[in-house]
Amino acid sequence: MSTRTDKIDALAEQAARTDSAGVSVAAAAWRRLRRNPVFLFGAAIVVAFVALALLSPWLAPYDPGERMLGDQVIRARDQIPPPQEGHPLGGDQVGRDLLSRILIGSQQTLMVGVLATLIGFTGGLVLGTLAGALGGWVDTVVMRAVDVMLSIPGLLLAVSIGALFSQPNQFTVILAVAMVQVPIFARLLRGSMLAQRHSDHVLAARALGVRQRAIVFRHMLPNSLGPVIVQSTLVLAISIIDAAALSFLGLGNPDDRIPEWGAMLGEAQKAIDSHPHLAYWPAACIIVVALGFTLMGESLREALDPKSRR
Amino acid sequence: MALLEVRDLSVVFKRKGEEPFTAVDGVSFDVEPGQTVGLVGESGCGKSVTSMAIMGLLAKRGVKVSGSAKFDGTELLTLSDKQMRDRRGQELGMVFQDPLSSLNPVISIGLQVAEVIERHRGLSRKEASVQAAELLDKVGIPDPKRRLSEYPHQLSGGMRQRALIAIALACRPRLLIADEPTTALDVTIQAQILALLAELVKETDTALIMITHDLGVVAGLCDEVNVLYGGRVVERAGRHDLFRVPRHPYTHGLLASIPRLDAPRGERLSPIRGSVADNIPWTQGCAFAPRCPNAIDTCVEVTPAMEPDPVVAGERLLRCHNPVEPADRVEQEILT
Amino acid sequence: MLRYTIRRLLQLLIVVGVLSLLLFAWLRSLPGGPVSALLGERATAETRARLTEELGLNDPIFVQYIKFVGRALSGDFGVSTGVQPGDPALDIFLQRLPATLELSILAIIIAIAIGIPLGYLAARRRGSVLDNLSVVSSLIGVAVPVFFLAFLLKQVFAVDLGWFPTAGRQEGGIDATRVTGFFVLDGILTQEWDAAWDAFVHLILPAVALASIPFSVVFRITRASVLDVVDEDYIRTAESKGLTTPVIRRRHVLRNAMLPVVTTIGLQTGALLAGAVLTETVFAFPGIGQALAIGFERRDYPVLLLLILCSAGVFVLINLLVDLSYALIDPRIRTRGGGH
Amino acid sequence: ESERGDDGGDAGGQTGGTMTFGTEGAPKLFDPFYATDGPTFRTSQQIFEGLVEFKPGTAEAAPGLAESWENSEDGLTWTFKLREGVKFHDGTDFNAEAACFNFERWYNTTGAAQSPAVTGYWQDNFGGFADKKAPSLYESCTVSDPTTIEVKLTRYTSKFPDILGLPSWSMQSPTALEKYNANEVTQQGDSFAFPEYATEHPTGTGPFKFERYDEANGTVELVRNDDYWGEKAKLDKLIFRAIPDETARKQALEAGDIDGYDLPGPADWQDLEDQGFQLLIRPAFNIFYVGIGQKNVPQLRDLKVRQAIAHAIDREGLVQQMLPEGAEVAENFYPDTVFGWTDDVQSYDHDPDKAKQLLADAGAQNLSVNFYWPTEVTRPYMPDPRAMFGFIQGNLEDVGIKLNVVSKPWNGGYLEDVDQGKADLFLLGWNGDYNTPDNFLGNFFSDPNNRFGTGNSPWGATLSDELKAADSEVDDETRQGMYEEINKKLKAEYLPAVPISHSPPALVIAENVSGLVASPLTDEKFNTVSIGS
Amino acid sequence: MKVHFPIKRGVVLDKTVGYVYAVDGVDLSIRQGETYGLVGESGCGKSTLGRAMLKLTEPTAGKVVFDGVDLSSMKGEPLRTMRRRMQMVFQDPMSSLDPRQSVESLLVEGMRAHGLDKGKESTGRRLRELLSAVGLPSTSLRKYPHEFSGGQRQRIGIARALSVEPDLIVADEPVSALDVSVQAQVINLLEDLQTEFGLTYLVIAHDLAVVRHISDRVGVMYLGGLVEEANSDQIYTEPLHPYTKALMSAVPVPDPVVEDVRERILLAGDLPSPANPPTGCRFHTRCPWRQESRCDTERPALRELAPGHKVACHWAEDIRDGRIRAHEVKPQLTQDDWDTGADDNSLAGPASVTETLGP
Ligand SMILES: Nc1ncnc2c1ncn2[C@@H]1O[C@H](COP(=O)(O)OP(=O)(O)OP(=O)(O)O)[C@@H](O)[C@H]1O
Ligand SMILES: Nc1ncnc2c1ncn2[C@@H]1O[C@H](COP(=O)(O)OP(=O)(O)OP(=O)(O)O)[C@@H](O)[C@H]1O
Ligand SMILES: [Mg+2]
Ligand SMILES: [Mg+2]
Repeated sequence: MSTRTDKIDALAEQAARTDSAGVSVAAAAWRRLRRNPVFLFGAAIVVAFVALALLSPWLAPYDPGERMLGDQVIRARDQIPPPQEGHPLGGDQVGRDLLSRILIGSQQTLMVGVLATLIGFTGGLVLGTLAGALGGWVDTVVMRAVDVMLSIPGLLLAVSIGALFSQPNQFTVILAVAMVQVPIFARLLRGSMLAQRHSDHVLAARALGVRQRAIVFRHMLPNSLGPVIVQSTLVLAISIIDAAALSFLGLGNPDDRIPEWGAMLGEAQKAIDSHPHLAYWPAACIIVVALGFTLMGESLREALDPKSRR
Repeated sequence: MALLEVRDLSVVFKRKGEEPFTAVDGVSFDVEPGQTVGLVGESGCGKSVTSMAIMGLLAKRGVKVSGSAKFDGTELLTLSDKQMRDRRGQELGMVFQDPLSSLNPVISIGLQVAEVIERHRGLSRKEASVQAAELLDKVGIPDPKRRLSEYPHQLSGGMRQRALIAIALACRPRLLIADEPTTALDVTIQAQILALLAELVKETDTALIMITHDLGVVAGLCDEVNVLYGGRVVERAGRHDLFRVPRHPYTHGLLASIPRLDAPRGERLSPIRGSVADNIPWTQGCAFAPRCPNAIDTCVEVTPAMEPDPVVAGERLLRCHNPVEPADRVEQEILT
Repeated sequence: MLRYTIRRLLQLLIVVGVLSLLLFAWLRSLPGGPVSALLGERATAETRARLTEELGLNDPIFVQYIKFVGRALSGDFGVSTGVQPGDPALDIFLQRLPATLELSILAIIIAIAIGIPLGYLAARRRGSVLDNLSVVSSLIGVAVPVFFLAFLLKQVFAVDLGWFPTAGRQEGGIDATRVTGFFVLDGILTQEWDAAWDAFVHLILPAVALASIPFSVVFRITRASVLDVVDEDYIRTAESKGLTTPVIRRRHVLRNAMLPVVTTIGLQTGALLAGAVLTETVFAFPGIGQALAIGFERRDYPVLLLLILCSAGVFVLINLLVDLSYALIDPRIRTRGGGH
Repeated sequence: ESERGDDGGDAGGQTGGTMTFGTEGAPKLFDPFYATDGPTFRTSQQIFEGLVEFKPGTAEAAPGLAESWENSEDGLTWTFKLREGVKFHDGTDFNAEAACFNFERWYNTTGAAQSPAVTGYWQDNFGGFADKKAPSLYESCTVSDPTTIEVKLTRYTSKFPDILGLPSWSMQSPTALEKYNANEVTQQGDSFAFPEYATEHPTGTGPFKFERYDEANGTVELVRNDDYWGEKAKLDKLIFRAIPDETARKQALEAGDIDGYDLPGPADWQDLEDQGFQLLIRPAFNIFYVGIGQKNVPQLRDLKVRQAIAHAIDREGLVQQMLPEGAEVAENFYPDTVFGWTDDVQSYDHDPDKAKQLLADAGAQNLSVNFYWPTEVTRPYMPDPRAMFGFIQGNLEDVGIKLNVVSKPWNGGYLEDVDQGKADLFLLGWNGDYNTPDNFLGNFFSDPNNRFGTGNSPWGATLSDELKAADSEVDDETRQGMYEEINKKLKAEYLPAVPISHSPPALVIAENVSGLVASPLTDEKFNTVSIGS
Repeated sequence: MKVHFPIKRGVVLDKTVGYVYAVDGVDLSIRQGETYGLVGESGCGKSTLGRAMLKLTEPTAGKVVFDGVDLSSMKGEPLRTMRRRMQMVFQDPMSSLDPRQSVESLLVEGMRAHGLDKGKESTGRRLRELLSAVGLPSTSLRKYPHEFSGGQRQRIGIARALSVEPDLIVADEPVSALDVSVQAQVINLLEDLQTEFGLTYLVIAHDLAVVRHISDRVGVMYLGGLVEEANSDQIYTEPLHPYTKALMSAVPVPDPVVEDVRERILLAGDLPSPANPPTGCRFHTRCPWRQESRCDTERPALRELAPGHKVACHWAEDIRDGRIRAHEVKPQLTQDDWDTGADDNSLAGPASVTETLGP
């Protein structure tokens, strides 16, 4: 338990140290990032993906939930609609237009990623701020709870949470994936906050007689967000992959009229040898998007790492 | 012939996508056997880079070293990596500023001292350990046998610095470079270390390059002092000459900035205005010009050369168009 | 050290205790559960009610928990209702633990065997093609969903090429003697070489799939920490001693760089033990992960409860071991003595 | 079409060899009396035999360990003539003594084993136990002579003696039962622990003997019983290997790791055949229906509304697109091989307009109901719940019914909610155990307090009575009439659910396997199976 | 005044098993308008004392009376209001300025907290005044700390302290992080401001020369305790405590003539751990004048030897009058673990959090 938590703490502290150089660090980091091909590549993927998700309702030729090619489906013969006029990728197992599903699927995937990250982030923010700002027994209680959560390996926790909703749906998936991130965010934030709490500039504000609330929200919190934001980028990728894993285990959103890549992949694996393209498309999308966020997050982290700045 | 002859040493850092940065710019000086030469200057003036260039410790990539550094007649800058390794630790020793980070945290002190003996004197590990214990004893580490098996974090700051000195002196190098060896230490400890260094150097007739920003340290230790500013030596003189009659406005300014323990109180300090950030590039004149009280028009037009000081006697080199009149200082001295 | 260990073990107990209460309450508050699992679609409202009463599921949760703890303390964690119906949950755990251990250990070995040398090389040649390629491939390793990778591996190497078996731990036809539950080890101990080989071959594909994430983590940590260490002051000191490059690399760079790698390896092992859910499912590998997956699907609460608890426990325990071993290899901690 | 099977199908087959068969799970235990799960029955079918067996490939009762039987006039006393010279695997003789020992064992069950979770089949088929807390169908078993027994029942039921063909009523060795404490079932926490007999020493008379169960590897090994009284098994060894994931089963077969597996997904059928595997399609002996719960939404008690639902569903399309080859649209609540089936029932064509009209007539244009469908499950009658649900959902929405979709895991609330009448519409079905109408209809409707909430309609009780009466009717012809009548009324007047389809489950085996006869009851015996090289 | 930091350790619940005696029984008073200088080696408790005086660290025992008001029992809002009158300047000019705040908001913050910003205009005027007082251009307001040099940052820090018009400023090593040339600028500035605003200073530094230069009175600390206090001339001309003597002799003077003739008192060994301070006189382990009796058993109190000159040494008079001679001291081993605790994190961190958490 402590190794993992220690690591998070170390990272938080490291980042807090970085942040004392503040804006200049961010500016310098940005200058370096702008020229970093890895970051640019990741960012390009992410931008393209977000654009796709936003524009997909106009890009997608058909309603992704409508079984318009249903008559061409014969499950018994494993027949699905082949690529044809107007349906360049053909249909899926029950005759819905695959292209439309892939395109619209980006929305759900983006939503899963963004919402899960937001929830994780917010949860972590609240807990971490409470613990970091108030200290004392609040800190102890919150951190004990966080430690208990951290003592369950991430995916297992997500799967457990996902499996234990009596009625799984899109939101429970998001929640399951997000919950795993809450303790990490909380710990990360609290670590930075704690480092901030003893930092000179916070001490200076206290000496000035600035009110506690203002110190927390004006000084400690903004300066602690760096590592949390980097983490968010990585969490985006993780949530997308985790959500796919949940779908694969059958714990995803059961309503498949609204397409989601993870669920599509999970579903398509059953017929991977006869219709591999059903799996390859969503798999490729997930991999590319996750890679995009990961590349971006990793280069962001590296850019903000004081050690890499020599 | 001097033991070490540094001529026109320049170090340029060139990073991809960034402007090349000249950290050391045509530095020359000599070190005789048994002599202690000081390099002083404020943070960032290129002291450490100079020493690292001499030791061949700068990274190969992104760094351009030019000029010459002859050690006992051998050009160090063009030696192969292998040849340089044979000299480092053997003939050239170095002590670094931060004694904690300069010692490997997971290797025992004993091994860290012994490995250099092992490497250069071809002794077995056992023999080297015996030698190491002796060395530790010599640099004043109590109970040296026990310390051999301890790790850096178990020693206090002063002890660590002593261990580093032991490592540097293990093979009785002919030249020792000490890069701010006492900056991280408290005054009382600093005094111990400086005394130790002086004693060891004297005992072994080792030449010492003392790098520091503390003029006080230089005053007590060095035979000759080089004052660096912005990567160039701006003034060189024997220590007595330098402190008695500082000629370069920068040297003069530094001395005037320091509150002296032995001076009467109440006197205002006269600091140099501005800060190092206000430099202009050497190519456009004198880098110190913007901060210089003596600056004249030529200072921002013509780059001053390092020339023997025409006014004051003694072996002094100066890089200034309009040096401080010696009288000023002397007068001051008389007045007080 | 001892005090520290005891303290951590106590913490472990507390974690497990709290977790068991939370899990228990949660599992019990869910619909379905043992009754549905036991009766299936034959159930009627009446048999359902009868069984609920018989199983004591109408008691207040707290009472049920106390009973559970009482039984658990005597080693009885209930009987599986879905994974291996009728088997005591504890047996299922003990039976499957070796399988998962075997698999995780091989996966970690693979990850280490590739990750560390490659990480070291990449760091040495920072910025080279090799470096960039391996960094990007390690990131891809994280981005590819494990189950998909497992699937592809299986499809290509087992189904299409037929080089490896597709599923399970051992062919049914092999008459292997079970000693420790580690099939490969058993085969070696009993000198049933065919059984050992067969079990080993079964491990390869799942282990490779499972190794993808630990590999990329180990690789990147190795690379990062070698890069860090190379820039440390003490490396400069070592250089200034004129030590030869191999000595510097071995004694100074690697020894320090390995410290964080060791932690990582431990953490990854811990995560693998419980994180093999996906891979084990794809390869029908009868380990903890598969039991968890089936347990979730079939709402096998006793097994889920025990497995999640034990996984968390094992995870925490491994972390403790990592910490302790860390203390052994890092003199800064080892020689500090006393507590933290 | 491939030439599968034909060349491997020579009746003699060769002896020897090992066959590995993939199953979806490991058996829970090996004592069929306590079993409720498929993997256990599959194994016990090879080890055990009952007095009555089903004719291979059909659901018809046929002589098993009893060579013949007859019924008394009043239908209450059954006399079984037992096969001679049969021995259990442990050497114990099978005789009248042993047979009655088994009956008495079942009847005298006590303690934890009385739980519906343990002896659910007994309670479904025979009712209560010797302690008479609930009425029992069974009264006594007496040994008339070493090869004859007389079984007395408390009432007549059409199910008897077919039910004796169920694997649960297999004959087990009295010696072994006693030696290994077969009756010591205990409740442990939420579940039950079974005695040594059930986990390690199943002893029957069948063509295969239990060899071992490698729990760590999920494999059960059976070996040939060389002393079998009938046609001896051809295989030396039969291994059942648990591979829970369906795709993994398929890949294992493709890679040659196993020689066959049960219940390939319909979508894989074509692919498996194309790869040269033999696909054995069982006659469909099941029913899939869309249940209508009348408990909560009053409008659903209106026949017109239920009829509208029936008309809205495109059963033909569903069968065509979603179900395997050989699936049929269901007109009755059970397949046509079962007694009392009739095609003279009201049929509901796919007719959205009519459905809308009916809804309008009933004043239920804005009918809004919840619609339950199960996740994390496939059943032989419902190979892909998600797709099937999607199809029906589309149909119902097309006629303007507002659906509030509820999906729950099969064991995680779905069955519970459905049983408690929370679902207005739901997907469910039934796999037949034996060939009597009561096995289907009786299970569905004889208790008016059922998942359809028929008790909420006046005819609910009537239907219940009608079913009971039919079941107790001794005369076959009269009984047939009664069931036909019920079937007609069920469709025309009651319509408590919309029967959708009967879909055939399949088995797949490798090319070199022969002699396996697919059974509609999915209880294939492997003694006829041989494996080539 | 005492500040003891608990050392916590325990199996289940932490219990305090010892204390770091950071500040252990210090009495001092600062007169209005004077500059009091505090010197001592690193870790001797100077900062802790400074902070405790401002109640930024809770003292374990003792009290602080500021302008007749006892601060020790003060809490919450009254304390916050009181803070206006006592300010602090920190050692590291970078880390003591919030990097995300512009100079303007840094300066306004304190004024706002005490209701001193009355209207845009007056505040603006006040800000310009402040900047000119510390010698910064008024264009600085919109800039961020990182855009300034070290000396300028320190000026911002001083301006911030001044913004609430305090009476007392505690300056904790205000010039240690600066280059010598800049250091002098800041020292001059501090002096100018004192004259201009009639401030009272407590200046903490480890550089004896700086302290002596700036202060009216100097206190020398050793291992949590005050060992000598005198006005700054006395401390140079007549150091009474052996430690002060040694300290004085250790400070290098930038004059070769002086250096060559100076007699050095070299102390043996290092500063002992404040978690486990020596018994009796804290300095006895390194003291060249240590005597057989009293030194290691009895803790000397601060005694006034001459007017305004206090010293905590049993033998001060004897040493002064040469009755006791210095002798050689064998360095004692000091267990130095305590001050390396902070270096734990030098173990290389993870490449990212996610990585440590695995699949
Ligand atoms: N590896 C490097 N890459 C780029 N610039 C460097 C590098 N190393 C040093 N410099 C720059 O070279 C200049 C001289 O650095 P150097 O370390 O020699 O200063 P210094 O005089 O030793 O200062 P200090 O007293 O702070 O140690 C500085 O401006 C520094 O930023
Ligand atoms: N919050 C704390 N908890 C525990 N120990 C502390 C704490 N703050 C300071 N200390 C310890 O108290 C002692 C005195 O610390 P302090 O910072 O006051 O010294 P200092 O004289 O200011 O040193 P420096 O010159 O290095 O700033 C040190 O040993 C330090 O380790
Ligand atoms: Mg330097
Ligand atoms: Mg301090």
